[in-house]
Amino acid sequence: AMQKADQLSGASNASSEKCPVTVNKEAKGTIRIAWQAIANADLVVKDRKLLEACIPNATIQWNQFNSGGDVVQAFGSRSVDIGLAGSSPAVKSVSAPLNLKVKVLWIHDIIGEAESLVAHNSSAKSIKDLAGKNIAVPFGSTSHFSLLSALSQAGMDSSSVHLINLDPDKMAAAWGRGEIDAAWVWDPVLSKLKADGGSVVTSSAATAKNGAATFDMELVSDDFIKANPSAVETWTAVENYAIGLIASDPDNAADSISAQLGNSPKDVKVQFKGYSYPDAAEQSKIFSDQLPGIFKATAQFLKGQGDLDAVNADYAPALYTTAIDAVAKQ
Amino acid sequence: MSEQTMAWDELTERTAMSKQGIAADIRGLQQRFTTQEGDEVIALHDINLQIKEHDFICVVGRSGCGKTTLLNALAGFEKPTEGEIIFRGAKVEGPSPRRGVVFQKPPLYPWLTVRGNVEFGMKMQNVKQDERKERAEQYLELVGLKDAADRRPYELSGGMQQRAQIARVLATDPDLILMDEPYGALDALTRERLQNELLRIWEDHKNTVFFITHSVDEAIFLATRVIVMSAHPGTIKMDIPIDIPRDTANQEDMEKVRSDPRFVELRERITEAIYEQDDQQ
Amino acid sequence: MSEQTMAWDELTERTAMSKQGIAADIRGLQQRFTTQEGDEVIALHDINLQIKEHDFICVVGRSGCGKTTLLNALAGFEKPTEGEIIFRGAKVEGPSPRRGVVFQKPPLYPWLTVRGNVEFGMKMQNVKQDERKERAEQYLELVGLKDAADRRPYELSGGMQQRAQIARVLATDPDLILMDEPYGALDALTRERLQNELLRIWEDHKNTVFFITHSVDEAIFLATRVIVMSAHPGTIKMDIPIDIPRDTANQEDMEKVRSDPRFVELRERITEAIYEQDDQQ
Amino acid sequence: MRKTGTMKQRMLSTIANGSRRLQSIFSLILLIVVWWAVTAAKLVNPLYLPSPGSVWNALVKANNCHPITQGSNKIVCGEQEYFLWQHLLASLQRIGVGMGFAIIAGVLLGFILASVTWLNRIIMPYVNFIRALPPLGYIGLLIVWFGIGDTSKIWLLFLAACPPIVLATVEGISGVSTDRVNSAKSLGAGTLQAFVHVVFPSTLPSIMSGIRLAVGFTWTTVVAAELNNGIPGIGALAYLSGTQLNTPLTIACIIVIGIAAFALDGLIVLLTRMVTPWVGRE
Amino acid sequence: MRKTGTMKQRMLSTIANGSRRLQSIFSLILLIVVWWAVTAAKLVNPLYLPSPGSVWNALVKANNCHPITQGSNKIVCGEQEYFLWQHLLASLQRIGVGMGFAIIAGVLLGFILASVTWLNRIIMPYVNFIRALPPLGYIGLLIVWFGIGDTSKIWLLFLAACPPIVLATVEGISGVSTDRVNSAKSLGAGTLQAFVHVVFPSTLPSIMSGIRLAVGFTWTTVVAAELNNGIPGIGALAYLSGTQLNTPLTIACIIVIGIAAFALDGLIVLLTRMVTPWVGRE
Ligand SMILES: Nc1ncnc2c1ncn2[C@@H]1O[C@H](COP(=O)(O)OP(=O)(O)OP(=O)(O)O)[C@@H](O)[C@H]1O
Ligand SMILES: Nc1ncnc2c1ncn2[C@@H]1O[C@H](COP(=O)(O)OP(=O)(O)OP(=O)(O)O)[C@@H](O)[C@H]1O
Ligand SMILES: [Mg+2]
Ligand SMILES: [Mg+2]
Repeated sequence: AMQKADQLSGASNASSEKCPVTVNKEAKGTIRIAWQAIANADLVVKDRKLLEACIPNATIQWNQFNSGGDVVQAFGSRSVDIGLAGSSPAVKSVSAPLNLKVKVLWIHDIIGEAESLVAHNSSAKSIKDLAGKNIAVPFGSTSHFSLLSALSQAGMDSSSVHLINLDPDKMAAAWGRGEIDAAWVWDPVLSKLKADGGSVVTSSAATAKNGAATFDMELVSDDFIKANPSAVETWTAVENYAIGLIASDPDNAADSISAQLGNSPKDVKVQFKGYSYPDAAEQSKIFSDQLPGIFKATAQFLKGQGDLDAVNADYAPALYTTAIDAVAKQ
Repeated sequence: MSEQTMAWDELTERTAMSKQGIAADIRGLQQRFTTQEGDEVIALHDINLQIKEHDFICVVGRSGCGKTTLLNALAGFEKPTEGEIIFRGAKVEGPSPRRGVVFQKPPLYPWLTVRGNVEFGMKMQNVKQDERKERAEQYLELVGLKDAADRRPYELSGGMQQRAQIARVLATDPDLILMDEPYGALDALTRERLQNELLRIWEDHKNTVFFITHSVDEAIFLATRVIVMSAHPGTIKMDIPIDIPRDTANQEDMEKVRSDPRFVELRERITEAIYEQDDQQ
Repeated sequence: MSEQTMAWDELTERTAMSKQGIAADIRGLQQRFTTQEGDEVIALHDINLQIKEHDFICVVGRSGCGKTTLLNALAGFEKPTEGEIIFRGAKVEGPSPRRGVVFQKPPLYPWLTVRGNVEFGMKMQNVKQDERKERAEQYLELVGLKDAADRRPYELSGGMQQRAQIARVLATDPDLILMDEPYGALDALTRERLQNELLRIWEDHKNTVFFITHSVDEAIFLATRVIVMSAHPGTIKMDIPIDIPRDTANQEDMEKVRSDPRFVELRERITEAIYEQDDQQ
Repeated sequence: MRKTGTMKQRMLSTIANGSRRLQSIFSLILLIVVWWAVTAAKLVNPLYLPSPGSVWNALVKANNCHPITQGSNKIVCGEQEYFLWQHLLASLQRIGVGMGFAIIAGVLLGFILASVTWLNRIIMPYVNFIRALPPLGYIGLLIVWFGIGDTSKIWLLFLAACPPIVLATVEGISGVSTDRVNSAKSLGAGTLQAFVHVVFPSTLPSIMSGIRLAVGFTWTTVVAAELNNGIPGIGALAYLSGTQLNTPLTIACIIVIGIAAFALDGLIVLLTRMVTPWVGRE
Repeated sequence: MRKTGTMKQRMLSTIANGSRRLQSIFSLILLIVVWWAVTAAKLVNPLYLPSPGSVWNALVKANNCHPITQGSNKIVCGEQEYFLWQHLLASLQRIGVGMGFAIIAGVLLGFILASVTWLNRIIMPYVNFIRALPPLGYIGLLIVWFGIGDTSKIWLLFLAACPPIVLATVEGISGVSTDRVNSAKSLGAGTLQAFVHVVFPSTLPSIMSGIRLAVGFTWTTVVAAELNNGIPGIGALAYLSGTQLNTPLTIACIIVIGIAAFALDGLIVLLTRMVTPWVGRE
């Protein structure tokens, strides 16, 4: 493998980080992690090489992915052990027809204002005002799910607006040319559109309130849980520590995340506001009280879209709570 | 210098040349090639030759002595390394329809039929369709390809391809006809017939002919002037006028000419000139 | 049928043939082509010919009468439409190194030098490097290409390419040498030299030669047997043994032979046979 | 004797033709059997390689109307609001337009670059540059300039198809025998006439093979072109169904793309043989 | 007289060479000036077309270590943890391996398909099929079969590069003059020898042009190949920076890809001229 740039140039400054939780000397072998470029604590862990410090006898392999769909596919090909995916791909992966042997391990963030619907015309006060208009959204994303949910909550139908499948980075151009009237999207494009005369109509926070919450979550394969239960727990502890950092030391956390994303720490701090980052104690409650229901609702919604074959009777078995509960107690 | 940009003295020179009836003037021509190995081959060295209007020049010489190279220079296919060629008062700078060329290897166009190939030159020169058809028919008959007129070139034998090429060039009636071993791949009778036709055309149309051949007999039969070239480097070794009277219409006359003592003498002199260098190779 | 799968009666036939010293037996050969226009051309019709060991056959005939087609069939390049050819007791089914071919258009390999081309056949036949080098040198000298040995084929004149091809084929010493107008593009002296060399090789190595030419004189000089072909469709019109004694070493003897009454008579008969069809074309 | 010979030949050629067709069909059947066996033996997770049956079902479903889920009275037609054949047609149109412009521009540019040396030196580097650019890398710029409508998609397909045609044309021209051109000029052809009547037909085989490659190229680019706002479009459908992990539909799309491309290619080969019958016979 | 002639020629050719180089440089400068003028006049939003200056800065930044913000003591090196040249190197390695296999397999397969007619009829349809498949459509399948490591990426590049080489080889072989082959066989070459010594060199120009096209093709495929887990890799960097709206870096990546591809292409052209010096001279 290629030497990283900081090692090459001798500027390496992260390897000195000490493990903030109990060091796990037991876990060995290779841990293959799928990550995505989203502003949350996972990037702090990656940037500060916390896992490398806390599980010193294992090789940590960070694999970057572009969408939850790709991550789910990687799980299927047994190419990764732990990976980040949005809530809708997560639900899909544990429902028919896929029925993957994975469990939901962790919530990285609850999507709030971070994913919002912005419209060109400031007179659009609710999604109803956008009837018949062009709305851009990346198909298959959590934003897509939120948009469809918002439409149905407003008593509309996907055919009452004109949905356009667009990658976020293409939206700014289409926006500038007046080809789209609105877009449901996240940062950095969301800020660009807002700065470019867009006004927020609604957001994932609002749809969540009405029962269609979206998350970024971590999936873990059953095989890995069976083989390395201690590593799973250490992973959870490390993520919990990092989530704590976002609250306690946002400047440093933002530095780490921006180093990974390649943007500025200032932008990252803006993005923090759009998400909520529950810690292990909070998650322990969410997992047991809310998630099974949210998953079922999500699954029912997806089935109505023709994206799923069947809704599971109960989604609790798809959740792995052992690690969260253990960390929450510490 | 092209015909458009002629200076005054060149114009006078041109008038002088046409007064003397000079069709082409080769001046200090040298042609060099660099081989892939990096060696330099001097294919032609210091060639000076004046071709008069209505000359019938036959060029003979050992294989590889530079005949084709000289013809290419006259045709305007290859820029001389040194020296120049003046044709009808203007420097030769490229091919021209006034100088028709029969190539050593016939470059027929496979996307046209034999008839299409023969008509090609006339079409390029905007000959009316009726006339074109008629003349094509006439020349196809002349070279004995009437039956094969609708075939493609790659469906012809080697000799038939050569004849098709000859018909294509003659049909455009060029002022200067340059021919590179045109009759080498033909049987004696076809050859004789085409020789006679060429002479007839030459007499009727008053063209000038530059004809490369390996047959000294053919050269003496046809030419008003025979040029003998020698190799290493290619130079003109002998330039000899031919003044044997002949009657092309009469076949038997040919045989008589053969035994004419002047013919025999010419033949001997030319052959000797060609092969003087023999020990060298 | 290949040599491996011979039935008993064929084997006996083969023995019988070699006893009679028959090298190649052409039986009821017909060759048809369909042109692009859809016409059918019968290039050869019902050819029957027995070539004896150590024959030197010269084939003459009008351009387009099917000489090359017959040679291609003998070489094994083209499957007969009908009939078959037996060479040394086995049916001809494809090319073989025992039948060397000099093509009408020299297919030299541009990625090899002239020397490389001459060595090519020997290399294919696993001749040792030393011997290969020596023989290549010898044949290059023979055809007068020693100076041009390190050039590429496309740096040669037309005649030089033809000579390179001849050297390449002769250097492999094939049993049957098939030559398609090999000397057509050569000057008289080179031609004479190569004719003599060919005769010398033929006498020394006892090869069989099948030689297409347009020169009746050349045919009579070289051949032990002259075949005259006629066209539409291509058939054998005349098959005439040549029994004029000749001494190839002696140049002047050639001239004497020319005036031999037997030579003159043969020449007349063959020429007449070739051109009987003339009015048709 | 001759007649029986011809009859025998005709029979033989019929048999040969038949056996040729049989071979192709056999190879196809073999593939499907292997595919079926692999899936039936559950060697691969159906998420990644669904059975031929489910791909067939996806294909049928994508060309028909059906209730969105069993028993539901909400009827959807095709996939993403269009039938599969409509998706295919939309992509074919884009490819057709892009190729059309690419052929015209590519051949013209090729001729110009082959004849004007200094222009060649200036423009050829850019052609080679464009030839290597990943569509995913510059589709964004095209969208900025031409919007998210069909224009940017056609531009992308055009830019993918043009360079191979330019290259093939230039290469073809550089391979034209000088004797041929010289001969035409000596016969009275001007530069333009020599181009039209000699250089062009001599270059035609090369141009046709360039076009053939370019068409294949546009097919591979069609997904990238239709990634954004590409519905209807078979490339967009293939990608979207992939992101939705609807593998049977993805594979059905890929097969449809493959078959359409294969048919188009056959057409081009046929056309090539018709317009350049002399190739391989000289 | 001859000496001065040579000197004059040498001088002329030096001038001509110089002016040739000047033309290329001039064309490059012209492009940059136009680009600069367009951005300086603010005709285009810098989000879509950044100025040459900012692209240059992105290029420099991507090859150096720098504090994450001015004054911060957190140092980041390169982009996505690797210098730009490392990204380029990683992609070059993948392309190199993929092309290497593609050349070997493509030429071999081409030779086999050209000589075994029935195999041709069975396999050629699949080659044409693969030739048209969009990488984005089947990269998922490759990941399933070969994992997310380099193997699936190299497979994708291989599958993109192989078909043009196969086609070029088959086409080249069908264009070999039968006289050449017949002549070799009459000189004693067996089928294999005729292949090695005559058919292969005759086909070489065609194979080389196939390789040239294939390399260009792999460059266009590199982003698709590196879309997932492609870091380090210049294609992945180009895509990632695009999703982060870091347009200067995207354009820097594209330019680097273009230049690398251009240089590689020049190398192949040079090599072609070296191994087939006879082309265009016969
Ligand atoms: N591929 C082909 N398609 C159609 N006709 C052909 C083909 N090849 C040869 N022929 C025809 O077959 C006849 C015999 O051709 P062949 O080349 O054998 O003549 P040849 O005696 O060698 O003539 P030459 O002395 O001119 O070389 C000619 O009429 C020719 O047009
Ligand atoms: N492109 C080239 N590169 C190097 N040498 C060349 C090239 N073209 C011709 N020559 C050389 O120039 C000399 C003259 O060639 P040319 O073709 O003029 O001979 P020729 O008299 O026509 O011979 P032939 O009667 O055999 O056709 C030859 O020695 C040949 O090898
Ligand atoms: Mg010559
Ligand atoms: Mg012949």
